[in-house]
Amino acid sequence: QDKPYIALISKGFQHQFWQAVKAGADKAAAEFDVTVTFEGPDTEAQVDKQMDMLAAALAKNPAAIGFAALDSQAAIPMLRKAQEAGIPIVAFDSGVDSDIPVATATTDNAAAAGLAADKMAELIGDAGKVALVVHDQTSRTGIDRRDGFVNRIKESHPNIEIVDIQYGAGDQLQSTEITKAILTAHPDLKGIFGANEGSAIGVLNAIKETGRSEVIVIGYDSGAAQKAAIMDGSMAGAITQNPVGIGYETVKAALMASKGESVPKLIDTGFFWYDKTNMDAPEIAAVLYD
Amino acid sequence: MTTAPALSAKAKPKANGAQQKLWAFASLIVLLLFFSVASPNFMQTSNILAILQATSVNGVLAIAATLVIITGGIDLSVGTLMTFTAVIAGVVLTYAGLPFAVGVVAAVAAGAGCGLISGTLVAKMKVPPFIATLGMMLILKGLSLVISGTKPIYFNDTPGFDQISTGSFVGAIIPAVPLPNGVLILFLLALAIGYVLNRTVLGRYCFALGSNEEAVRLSGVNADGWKMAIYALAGGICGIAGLIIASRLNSAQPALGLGYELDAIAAVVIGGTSLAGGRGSVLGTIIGALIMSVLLNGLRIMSVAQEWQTVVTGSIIIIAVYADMMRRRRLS
Amino acid sequence: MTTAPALSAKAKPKANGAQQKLWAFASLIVLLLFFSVASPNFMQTSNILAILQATSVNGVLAIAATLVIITGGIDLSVGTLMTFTAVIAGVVLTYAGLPFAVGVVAAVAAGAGCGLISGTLVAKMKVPPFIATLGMMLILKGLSLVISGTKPIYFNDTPGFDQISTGSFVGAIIPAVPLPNGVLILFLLALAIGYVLNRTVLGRYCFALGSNEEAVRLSGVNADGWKMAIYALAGGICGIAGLIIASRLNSAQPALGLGYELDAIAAVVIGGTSLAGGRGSVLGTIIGALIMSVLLNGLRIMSVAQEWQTVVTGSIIIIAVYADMMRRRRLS
Amino acid sequence: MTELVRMMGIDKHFPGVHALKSVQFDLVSGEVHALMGENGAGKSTLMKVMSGIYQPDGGSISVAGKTVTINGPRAAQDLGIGIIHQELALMNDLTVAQNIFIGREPRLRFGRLDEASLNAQAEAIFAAMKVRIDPRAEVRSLSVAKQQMVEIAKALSFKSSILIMDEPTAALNDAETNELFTIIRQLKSEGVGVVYISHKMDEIKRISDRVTVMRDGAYIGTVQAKDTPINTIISMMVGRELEAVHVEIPDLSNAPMALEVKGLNRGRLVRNVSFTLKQGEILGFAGLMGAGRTEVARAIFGADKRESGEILVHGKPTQIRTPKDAVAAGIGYLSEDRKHFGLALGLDLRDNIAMASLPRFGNSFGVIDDAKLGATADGYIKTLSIRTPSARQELRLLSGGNQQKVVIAKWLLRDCDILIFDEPTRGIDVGAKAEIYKLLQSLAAQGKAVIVISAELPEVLRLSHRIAVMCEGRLTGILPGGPATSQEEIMHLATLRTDEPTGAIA
Ligand SMILES: Nc1ncnc2c1ncn2[C@@H]1O[C@H](COP(=O)(O)OP(=O)(O)OP(=O)(O)O)[C@@H](O)[C@H]1O
Ligand SMILES: Nc1ncnc2c1ncn2[C@@H]1O[C@H](COP(=O)(O)OP(=O)(O)OP(=O)(O)O)[C@@H](O)[C@H]1O
Ligand SMILES: [Mg+2]
Ligand SMILES: [Mg+2]
Repeated sequence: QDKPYIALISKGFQHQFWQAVKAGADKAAAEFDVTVTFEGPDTEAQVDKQMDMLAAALAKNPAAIGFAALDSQAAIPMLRKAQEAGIPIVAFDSGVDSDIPVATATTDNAAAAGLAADKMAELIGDAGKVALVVHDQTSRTGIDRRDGFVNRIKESHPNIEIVDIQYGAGDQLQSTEITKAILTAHPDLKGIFGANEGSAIGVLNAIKETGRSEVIVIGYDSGAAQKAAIMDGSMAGAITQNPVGIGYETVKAALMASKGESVPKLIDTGFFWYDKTNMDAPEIAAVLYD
Repeated sequence: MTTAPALSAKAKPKANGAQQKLWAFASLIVLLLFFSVASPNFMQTSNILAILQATSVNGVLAIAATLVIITGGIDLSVGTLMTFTAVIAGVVLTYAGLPFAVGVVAAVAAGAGCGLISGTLVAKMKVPPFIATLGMMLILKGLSLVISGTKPIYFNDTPGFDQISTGSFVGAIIPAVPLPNGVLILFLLALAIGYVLNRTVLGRYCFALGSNEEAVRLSGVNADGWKMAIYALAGGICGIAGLIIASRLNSAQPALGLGYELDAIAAVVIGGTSLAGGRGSVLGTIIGALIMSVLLNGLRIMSVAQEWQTVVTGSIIIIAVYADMMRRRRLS
Repeated sequence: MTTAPALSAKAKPKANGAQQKLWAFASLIVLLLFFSVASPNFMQTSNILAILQATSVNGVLAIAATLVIITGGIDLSVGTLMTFTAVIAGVVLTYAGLPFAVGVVAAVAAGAGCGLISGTLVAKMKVPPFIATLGMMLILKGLSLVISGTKPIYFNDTPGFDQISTGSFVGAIIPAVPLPNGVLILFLLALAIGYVLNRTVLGRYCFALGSNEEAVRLSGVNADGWKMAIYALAGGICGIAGLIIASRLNSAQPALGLGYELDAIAAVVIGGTSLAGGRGSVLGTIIGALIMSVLLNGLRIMSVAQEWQTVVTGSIIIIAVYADMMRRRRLS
Repeated sequence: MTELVRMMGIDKHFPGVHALKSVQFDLVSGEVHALMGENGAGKSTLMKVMSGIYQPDGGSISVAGKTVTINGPRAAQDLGIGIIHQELALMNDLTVAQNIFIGREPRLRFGRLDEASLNAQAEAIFAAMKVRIDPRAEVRSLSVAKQQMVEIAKALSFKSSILIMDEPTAALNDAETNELFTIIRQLKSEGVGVVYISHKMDEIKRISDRVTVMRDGAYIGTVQAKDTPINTIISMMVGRELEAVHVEIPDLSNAPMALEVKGLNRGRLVRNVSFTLKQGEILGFAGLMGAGRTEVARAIFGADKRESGEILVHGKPTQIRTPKDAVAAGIGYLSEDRKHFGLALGLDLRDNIAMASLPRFGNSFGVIDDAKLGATADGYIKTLSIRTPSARQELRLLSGGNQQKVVIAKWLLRDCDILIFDEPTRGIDVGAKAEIYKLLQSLAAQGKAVIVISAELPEVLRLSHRIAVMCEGRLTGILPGGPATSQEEIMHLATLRTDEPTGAIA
């Protein structure tokens, strides 16, 4: 255990997005010769389970902790403990409303979803009905992406009507069934926004099964299925964050902080719109993952 | 041995069972009527097919759960076992590139094997079914992630794989009825397992074990062996569910499956199968699964807010079973 | 009716019960020893406190589940009921700005009230416990979201609310043992409910109902009334869990709670309580809950990959219960 | 007369109990060998060893001269050993025929069941037994007596050469018992050896050739049934002489009324039943199986909902909707099916005895005084001679007869004014039976009103001050108790299938 140890507590574990973050963290770990562990609860509702993971991480005396808060307020007492023990915290994915984290590596989810809304408006001719299939009703990412999309439509696209918002827990099958019901209920639907990878795949699947290919689909994040769908035209495009970058930057900042070096307070890893036209561009290809 | 004719009426135990199903069926009809009136979009062929398709995975899992529950056990592992078999199919077809049939067989065999392990734990090692299958649920969840490398396995290299679930064999013959194959599989499986339950030795022991396991043992029957066989059969059925979902998503999603067990068990119980074991039917289970799908689909079509959907679903489940209880009490 | 003593040895049935708990305890000790050796970070005061803290919510829920399970029922609603009571506390304290004590009472009362509803469904309306509490689980999940407006309610305006769980009453007296209040509450509750189960009429009827409900009824006991009382008590305990988790997170998280019921039931069964009803103990449940927390914490401390953690947890749960079964079989 | 089985030096321990102490037993073909002993003597345990359910700790078993190890029920079946268990071991959710042939279902190809042949074979067995049970009926819907018939039919279907009957007549009435004995004689003539366990002493003389007596897990001796007086057998069993119990009919003309039932109706089995019961009186209820006596008792007790009828307790009309109301009004009911309706088998003796009176042992906070409860339980264990290691023993580990005593203790402790005993001596040994008779009589002498439902006519005659007879749900008459009434008179009323109640109203 001579290598510095950095614990990453994320919001999730099994989904491709988090696996991509983990891949970025692992890449940094290899590059900077540190040990990294990566853990996250099963669902983004399990705020207390995340606390237990944080507690176990603290017991291991890490050089630094990377933390993606499910509920930033709820985590503060725990983070304070870490601060008292002299362990620097780097927030990732979404911020922590506090000055405890020495740095935050994040995507502005609301702005990203706003971009998706603008793209949707552009693709459906700035008028008509759209619906959202979101992964979670209460988690930060779910709320930010939903509200980011909805607010932008309300502000800038008055002729677009949001007819339904349903939540599918990021489960591909459940999202499929939800989308099929939405499509049935709204035969004149113009577009659907799937707010994370699982939701987007569910939407695509429903479109495939119902043959309603006239409906414009916009996704979020990447992964092999979405990339393929964009290639074959069944998905108009998607927003991608830079999860590998998030993981990489988090570990890098954490290591620097643990050595007492100064780190930038905000590391914006950015988000991008990608579609058939720019998918192969190097700066886009770099942030996509399978 | 006596003279007094206590049998003034001929007992009709079969009729009772049929009536029970009829009643669950009545709940289903009420729901269908309600939603037809509530939304013009509900009663379309395409939506009915969508409901059926939405039932296929839960229905198949519920059939597996029915078998185990009739023996007086419970199976919490159906959901993650389904995922595990899907991953196995993925490994065999996509990673190893083996032929289609091998993948299908591997998935079902993996399911049966895991079922056999659960069955052995329950029958031979006397671990309570709840614990044995809870343990298996966690183990299989973990193994699915391990084997798949925590990422989905796509079946793009296996042409026709998506036809298992979404193609329509029936539609190819009768174009007016494009029944998806997943639904066809569900119905055929229901028929087959219904037959096994009512007409074969395995089915008989299934009911007998749930009714009084000790009596079965005292009768000199190899109770443990049959129980293991039943769990293995249930596991194999989960393998079929794994193929259906993998085909539908054209991928094995290793993180999926947790929570599916409660839906399956709920369908079984709504369908009138007793968790105490000894009584139950596949037809009831199918109706139970349909009630759940219709309810969810209908509420979604009506654009009921999701939090209220949950409240309504919970209430309807209680009401449906309560109505069933009432009727049964009135009968006896 | 003769005199000769057929009883060669005096049986000690109490010893039996104690021994059972001792064995679950042995599994716990084995785990503790193993992790102590495996990682130097494990046996630190702060980590032990973290384990206890992690047990507090599941432990309290498991105590509630124990009561219901001993009557031969099952309670799937403990997790979402906990959330519901937390939301109620949030509404009372933060939205309505009422005094601290009112919030505490409201949470526990809401829990007891919901428990009473489940109890009424089960006892009076004969809905099977699985269905009644599954329905309640969904209803409460939905209502928590509705009432809270699908967002967390923070307790920032209620100073001292976070002390319910994270403050340390014991630490204020003995600074060397900063036992969090949440854990203190768990232990006091375990003592109290242990006492209720073993020493009071309610407890005795709890066991009797689980053993043979019909015999209790035919003894002229108000079986339905007692059962409702037991469900209400269990609900009230979920209210306490709601306060602990709300205090720990300084917020009521309306989406939380689903899946917690399985953890609670697992703790109960690992602790030796039978799902068939009629036997069980609070001490066993606490040990069961500790086994689960120690296991998870230890694996995390050892930096076992998360997918493997699940596999190991599943296996250990099966092994622990199997060891217990073995011992019991050897005894009888 | 070839030897079928020989058991030598059989030993069996249970935790806290040395159930069999070097017991020997043998059976030859064509004989009925009665196995006698008090409750808990070890009879059932010995037979469970013979049928492969328990493994002995010591001793040897030989079947047809060959030493064997019987390691399970299947092995016993293969050796031609069949057993009718004392406690019913049926699958309630299955039909009668399915129960009989469990494990030996007639099959078609591919494991398919031949249900038609299954039912036909069951029908044939019942026809041979001269009993009317629908093979397609669910076992759950049958009365205990009929379930017992199903057990017998199942054992017969094995065509075993060794047939063990552990209290087969406990739930049967005289007519049914006669039919069973006809079957046993038939089997005997076919060379089958029958082990017969019963607590009904008269049956021993009627059916058995040899008698082996056990006491406290030990072998006492084997005698020829023909040459041995019953009293000798009884004293071998209990180790002392028993005094006879006589019915003395007290003068109750001035006694206050305890219970009046007027026009009670419930379904087909309780039709316009009216009777009265005075304090200090024992009213016997006689009738054939299915006459509806149990149903009357359950309707009075509030266990089943009645359709009409009025119940007056101590002269006051009383609303009884649930057993709770009944107990509150001072009525206690001891069910005929102790396993399902009387006892919590998973709990200990103490808690079972206290079940109906728990709050009495609690203070105002509901905290139970366990010392007091324990002392009370120990008191009943002593007065009723319940054989148990302690008051904390789980009830399922007690022998059947001792379980029955616990049910009685439960109601004695509840101290009701009106007690309905439904088959109170089912499965109880002679010694204990005498004790229970004395107990019932002393309860009546204390001014309690007692109803005794029993399938054994001698028992009804021996105990009752008056005898109510039922047939097909109607009360066909009430006869005076004591020597004035003969069994024939009762049988006449019990088979009286007209609508007019006749017979002297005592
Ligand atoms: N599984 C068991 N565990 C512990 N004790 C047992 C067990 N089975 C029987 N016993 C005890 O062994 C003794 C003999 O019981 P057994 O059932 O053989 O008596 P029995 O002669 O058949 O009595 P009865 O006439 O009441 O049926 C009793 O003291 C009983 O409590
Ligand atoms: N739970 C039940 N469901 C259906 N039928 C029942 C049930 N209990 C009893 N019976 C039927 O009711 C009839 C009368 O039974 P009951 O026990 O009242 O008669 P009884 O006069 O007490 O006779 P027994 O000597 O058998 O106790 C029987 O034929 C039995 O088959
Ligand atoms: Mg016996
Ligand atoms: Mg009766």
